[in-house]
Amino acid sequence: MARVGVFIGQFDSHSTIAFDSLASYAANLRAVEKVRLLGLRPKVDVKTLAEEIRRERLDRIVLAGDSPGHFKPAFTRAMQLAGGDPAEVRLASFREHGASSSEATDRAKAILACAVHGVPYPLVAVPKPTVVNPATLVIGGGVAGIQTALEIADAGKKVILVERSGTIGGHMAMFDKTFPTLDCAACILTPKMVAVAEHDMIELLTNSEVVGVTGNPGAYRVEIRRHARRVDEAACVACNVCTDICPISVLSEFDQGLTHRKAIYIPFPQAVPNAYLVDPEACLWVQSEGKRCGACAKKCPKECIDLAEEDRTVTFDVGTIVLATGYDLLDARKVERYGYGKYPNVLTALEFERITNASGPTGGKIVVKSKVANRRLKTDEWLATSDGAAPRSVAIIHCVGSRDANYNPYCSRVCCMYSLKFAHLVREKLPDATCYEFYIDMRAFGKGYEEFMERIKAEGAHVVRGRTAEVSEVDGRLVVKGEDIVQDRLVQYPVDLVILAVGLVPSAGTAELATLLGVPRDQDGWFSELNYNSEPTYTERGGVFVAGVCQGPKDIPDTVAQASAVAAGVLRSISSGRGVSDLSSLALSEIEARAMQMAAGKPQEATHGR
Amino acid sequence: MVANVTRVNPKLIHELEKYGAQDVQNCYHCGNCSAVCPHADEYFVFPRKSMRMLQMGLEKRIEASLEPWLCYYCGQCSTGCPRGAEPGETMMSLRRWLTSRYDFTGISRLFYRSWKAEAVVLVVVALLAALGFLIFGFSQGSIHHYDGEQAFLPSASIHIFDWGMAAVLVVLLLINSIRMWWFTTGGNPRIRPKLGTYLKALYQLPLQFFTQKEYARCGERQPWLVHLALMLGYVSMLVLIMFFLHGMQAGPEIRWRFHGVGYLASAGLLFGVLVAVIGRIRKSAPHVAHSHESDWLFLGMLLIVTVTGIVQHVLHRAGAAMAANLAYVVHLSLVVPMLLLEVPFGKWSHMVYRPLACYLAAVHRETLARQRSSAAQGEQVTADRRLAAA
Amino acid sequence: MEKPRIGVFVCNCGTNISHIVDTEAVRAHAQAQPDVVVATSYRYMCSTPGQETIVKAIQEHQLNRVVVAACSPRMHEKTFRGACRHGGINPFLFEMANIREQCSWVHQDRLAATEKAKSLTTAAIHRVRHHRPLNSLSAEMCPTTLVLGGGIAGLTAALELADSSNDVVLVERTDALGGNLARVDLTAPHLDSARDLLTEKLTRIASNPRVTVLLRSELVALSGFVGNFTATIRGPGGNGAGPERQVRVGNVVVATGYQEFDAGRITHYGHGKLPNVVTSFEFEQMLRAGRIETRDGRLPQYAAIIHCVGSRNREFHPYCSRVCCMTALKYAHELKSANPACYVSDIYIDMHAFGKGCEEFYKATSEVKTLFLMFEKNEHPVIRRAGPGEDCDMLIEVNERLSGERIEIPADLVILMVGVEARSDAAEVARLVNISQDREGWFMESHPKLDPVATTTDGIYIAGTCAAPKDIPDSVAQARAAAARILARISKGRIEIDGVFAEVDEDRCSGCRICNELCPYSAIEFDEGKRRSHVIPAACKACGACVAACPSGAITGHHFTAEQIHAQIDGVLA
Amino acid sequence: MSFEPKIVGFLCNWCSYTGADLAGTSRIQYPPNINIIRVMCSARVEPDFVLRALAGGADGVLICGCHPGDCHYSEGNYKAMRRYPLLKTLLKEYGVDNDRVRLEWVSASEGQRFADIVTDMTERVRALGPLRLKTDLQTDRVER
Repeated sequence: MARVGVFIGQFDSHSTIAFDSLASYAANLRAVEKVRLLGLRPKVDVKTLAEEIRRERLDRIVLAGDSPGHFKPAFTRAMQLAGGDPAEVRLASFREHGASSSEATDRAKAILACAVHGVPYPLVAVPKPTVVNPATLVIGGGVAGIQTALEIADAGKKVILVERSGTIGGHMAMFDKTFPTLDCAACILTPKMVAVAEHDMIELLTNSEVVGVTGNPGAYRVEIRRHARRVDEAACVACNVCTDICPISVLSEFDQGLTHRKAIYIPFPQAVPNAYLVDPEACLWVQSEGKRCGACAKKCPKECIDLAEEDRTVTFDVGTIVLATGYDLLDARKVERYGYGKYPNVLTALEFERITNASGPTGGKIVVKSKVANRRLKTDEWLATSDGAAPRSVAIIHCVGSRDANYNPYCSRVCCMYSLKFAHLVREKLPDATCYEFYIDMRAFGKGYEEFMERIKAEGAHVVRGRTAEVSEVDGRLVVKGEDIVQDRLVQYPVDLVILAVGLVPSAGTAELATLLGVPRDQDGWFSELNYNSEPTYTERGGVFVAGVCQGPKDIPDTVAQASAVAAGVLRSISSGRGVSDLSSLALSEIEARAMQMAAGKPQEATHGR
Repeated sequence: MVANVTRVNPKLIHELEKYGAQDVQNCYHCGNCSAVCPHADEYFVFPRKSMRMLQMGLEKRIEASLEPWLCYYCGQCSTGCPRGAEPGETMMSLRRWLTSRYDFTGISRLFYRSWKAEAVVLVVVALLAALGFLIFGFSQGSIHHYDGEQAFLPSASIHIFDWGMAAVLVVLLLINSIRMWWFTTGGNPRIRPKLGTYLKALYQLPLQFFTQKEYARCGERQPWLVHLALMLGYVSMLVLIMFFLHGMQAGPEIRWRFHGVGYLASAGLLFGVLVAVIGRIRKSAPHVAHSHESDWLFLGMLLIVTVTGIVQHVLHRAGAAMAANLAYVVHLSLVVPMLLLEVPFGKWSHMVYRPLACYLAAVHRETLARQRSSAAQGEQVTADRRLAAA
Repeated sequence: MEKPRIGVFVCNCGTNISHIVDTEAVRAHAQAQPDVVVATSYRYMCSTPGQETIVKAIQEHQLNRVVVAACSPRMHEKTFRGACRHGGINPFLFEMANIREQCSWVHQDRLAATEKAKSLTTAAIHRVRHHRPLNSLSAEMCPTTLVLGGGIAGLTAALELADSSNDVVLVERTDALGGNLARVDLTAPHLDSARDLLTEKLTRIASNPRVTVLLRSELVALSGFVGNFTATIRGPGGNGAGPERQVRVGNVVVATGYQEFDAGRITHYGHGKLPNVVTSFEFEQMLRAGRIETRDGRLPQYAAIIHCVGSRNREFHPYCSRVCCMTALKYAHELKSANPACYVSDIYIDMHAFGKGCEEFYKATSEVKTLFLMFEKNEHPVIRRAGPGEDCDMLIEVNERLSGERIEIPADLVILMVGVEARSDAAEVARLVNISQDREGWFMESHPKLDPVATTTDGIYIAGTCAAPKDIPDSVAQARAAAARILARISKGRIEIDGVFAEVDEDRCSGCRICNELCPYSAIEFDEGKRRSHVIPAACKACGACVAACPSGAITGHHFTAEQIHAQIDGVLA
Repeated sequence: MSFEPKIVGFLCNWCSYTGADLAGTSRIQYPPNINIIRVMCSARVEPDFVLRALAGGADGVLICGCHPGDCHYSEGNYKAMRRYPLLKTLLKEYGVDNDRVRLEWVSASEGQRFADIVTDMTERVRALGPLRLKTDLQTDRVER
């Protein structure tokens, strides 16, 4: 039997793992000759360590910790110096396998035991198969949810697709073009949306939210609150009569508040389902409890408006749940220095998407906002109108709230490319306009992205390597200020329009959903995948998958690939029932026993994984 | 043009850690700090560039730079830094490092790298000074007399001692200042100022010294006022002691002509020191959030010196001659190491380097403007010639 | 034949078409054409109400032909064929006029664009008169999948399929599974064990009776069509002439991976000449052996990592290799871990730390005082031996962008982050399975956004780095996505074959066999008895090469008949 | 009014038609004189199509396929390439100028190239003036 030395080190200073109790656990494992706690970010002296290995005649080292790989090279080196086999330095990474806090001590022990026996943990820790209800719940109707739903439904399995807003399509439906091919987002998305609406195996619930989840992996019961649409989805022919007559205008969410919609409205012309809905917050009838207005219901030629409709709760039994809840933009007001909310012509990326979108409020004309008096509210509003003035110069600011210790430490992954796309659109639609692009690192990593960047530069956008420090207003014009690092000088450019490439944050409600489902989230709030490398679509909770941006920022191709990958997992668990139990359902003793058997070379019954 | 190749020195950043630059490696060069800095202009783009020089270990470049002295640590750069790289603190550390570079004796380097060494030297010098003053006092006067012929430490003698010490300090500072000039300007191949430029900008020296006007350009006025109070208090006290010591030490009655100014100066000093100490304890603003050991030593010394000075003065007025004498000895034995060590080697040297840097910066600006315009003209001429040739 | 009753539907596409093309004039023009019963225009023909308009018109006017003048048929032909089916007519009795991509978006003269749109619509009307109803056929779907390549993508795809109880044939060219991942010690950004990851997959592959692993084997031929491919696989044997076996498979996952850029091509990096200049994979080998040292066994005091070797460069590859930045940061960490006294310089262009946890990893690498130095794209650092008086072996000279200085970086060990490139045999694989490559040699997906795993050839899927550089999680996701697509198809048991294929009129066929040789898919068989050729519909891809070449005019290319194209020509010129 | 030539384009579905679509999605402008007919492969273009177009009033014909080696059907474009010189010889007999019929390779990513080719061809054919094919060809067409 191998003589094993266990070394336990800590990488993350905030880690709450109970290292001491793990050390005493390790000491009691068979074959373990030596256990040493290294402490936080240890600086290992290789020679001393080699001496220790030789002295203790260790022929396997298990390096355990939250992220023990960070210390591994020193141990490999020491093993080599001591004359041992460098390949016998094994890692027991608690973080990798989901034991990230003191509550997961049993999991950490299991990980440690597997490493001591020299067997990969995921090979051992496979929950027992269960019977899986073939119906699947997909939460979120953006491109990720749509793709997953279609893939599963195309295989002939039932899908319930729940979307919070009045239409599916998500953020992608708001975009004008998509990088780097510049094909129009709607052109490639709308056929899929239509396919969802028409699919026999998909039950589409818009204007709905998941409010309760009970049951176990493979047999969940979900409660869904169907917010009253107040319009019969099936009967409505989107004739527009109700909207024409509705007296109430409010700012349109779909158009990012750049224009108005009515209290009874359709988010956008290609919305799916193609039916109107009532905004109860704005509707006079609803607000006055039926005392006022009600004109739409009276005028509707199909008589399909029921303003008194109430929310309902429906229940479904499903086997698996797919989280595809996407993202929100970080509230740009928080990044005070850029004056969003203070200067009307400082826009978020989504606002610009709507302005430049042919089906947006300006018909695709790039304009600065105009001040419009709202007679009802007796205030002035800044709206984008097609008769607005064209900007003479535009600044695009990357990394707004991203890669920043004061906001989001992470990179939002998509902003560089969409910012380049914006520069292209500005230069194309306004050839005389100057366009400045402020960036830190240009992350053009995908297929065809680098080439796209070169093209945009050649088109004449001024690319400034440096972050904009602030946006101010001087004599009625916006001024952006920054350091042009490559040119080695401070720059101040007067511009008419500033576009903020605002970073992505988990969509509102992510935390609640995580609690409801028992799915852990990472320090940035995104849903945690089961394993960074090998299980990017599974979660800690059996039968719950993640697709798209809700797991972490990603662009459309990566989202679609991941969404399809989720479908594979769902289909496989339906057909085999494997891997849908909770990982935590496995007892430590069970894992220990299996690991020992495997180490002894005894064949296992199936080694199906998740 | 063939650019000079400079070798990077990855060791310098480790060295600077001892001077307080703990976070500079985090900088990923977004340029935010330079753009928010109220002092950065078209000729001096910092702190980002200075941080870069430090990361790369371009010692000569840093030695030749005035930028650290143009920073007054308002802390806007650090507040907005996305990576927690603490540009303000880095500039502060660079000032410490530069101080040690200007100092030809190496003492400054020793002190900044080891606060223990500094403390030991401070204590030793203080003890020696105390011993000297006591021996001197007992040898020629009486501990029971503060004033008059039998005075323990007669002001005339102390005055001579003061001047002697002043001479030493002036010599040290002068040498260091000349070194500073040489590093940044005289020996800097990138800058070739004309004599006229030097003369024209000369007014900057007294202006900056007495008003600390550059500091006022930092967004908030409070730190500048505190700093000014401290500085003016200190300078007033220096003037009083150097030129009017007999008036200051006369007594026990209060002579408002001298003491009035002295009280104001003491109040300024005390106010400045207390605000600084409380700020550093509370870490209430970016510029006081990080304290190098030398900062505590410096403030501690200043506080004790101020307090003992006040105590000595009060005891003297109260007629407690012996107590006043003892307080005076304590006071002097602290003043000596403070002046001897802090003025040429420590933070007080800023008193000289700052105005000098402002002056040299003015010289640089004018010279750079001249050099740039002639370079531009040169390019124009070459371009014209090329055109003509074509 | 019944008299054509044609409905024409003109789309405004919001304003995409109508801002240049007077869609009302086009509609009126169409209305005036013979056989046109109804002509309407609408904002978005592709939207649900738009499609309903078509369905209703078919029913109300008893239409038997439909023309939609809208975007490219590549975009919405399928959508509108669906609408026709809903309306109750054969989906092939439909034609599309492309008045957006090939008209309103490329012209600015309103009058001329409108005239052109009229012509295109007229041509479609002319053509659609000659359309015939076509019906799709169905064929068996073989549940076995062929996976080419035993790297992480191939392994993942194979396991995903096999775990759902489907047979998989996994073909690997080398003598071991694992691919490039097997050469890696730890993975970025969390420094997890690549070995454990691989061991897990390999154990599961080995214990799964559904997976047949063929090592030292390669695909030499693939015939047939989706659901019914026959793959010829050559096994190990002397001089590449091993025994061949044939396997029936329904689908193919191509996961052939990448090869590393040859660092020797950049001469001023001195790889192969300077002993302590190593590539990333060579360094990985050093890490695995626990020997991070110079060739002569010293610990390096200065280490330097150079990014983008062969990537993002106009001389070599214009694209970003996507994985090297994070790997470089990993190396910086590992160098510091093995020897904290080592000074590490990281020489990069842009730091691509975009993945989950990657920016944080970048910061953590900064915190251990890695010196990051930025150089200009298309410039190269130059490595030379240091003089005898220096405390280092080599000096790297580069124009540093963040300082504007020309600098020298001391180095005892230089790691070149070699980029990834399409394998030299990618063209051969592409030819065998009949898929396309892009300019850089990567396999092309059928749609980069909405279908990143399928190819233009039905039944052939791509996964992992053979499609473009990507990291492990992205490769795994893509491999699973390919598996999902296949699982969905297998689960149905049979496949539908489009009605568009060629057909030989045996009465006119002279048996000359010209077409037999011409067909790239071997879809034309010759009946020796009858001395006539005939087409296998499921294998036919409808290219029409045989149709054009047949000297007796005996072959009809359904949906692209001479009659239909003639009518279309006459239509555009009318 | 100045002469506006009529050009008929036969574009293969996989590369050139997609390339022409890309010119559209990229909003690259070119003259409206071309009308595009989609074929699955350039190999599908029978000489008869070209003759019919010219006889029917077209002043030029453009055939576009995938670049050699890129054919979706492996080597359809080579077949087109081989057929093209024969067609040219025939057209010469009819007195059709060389510039009026062109075979070009346009890939799916070459929107700009497609636009350039159309622009160039339109200019050249405009310079050549209207094409009037002999009446015997007309009769020939009617007979078929």
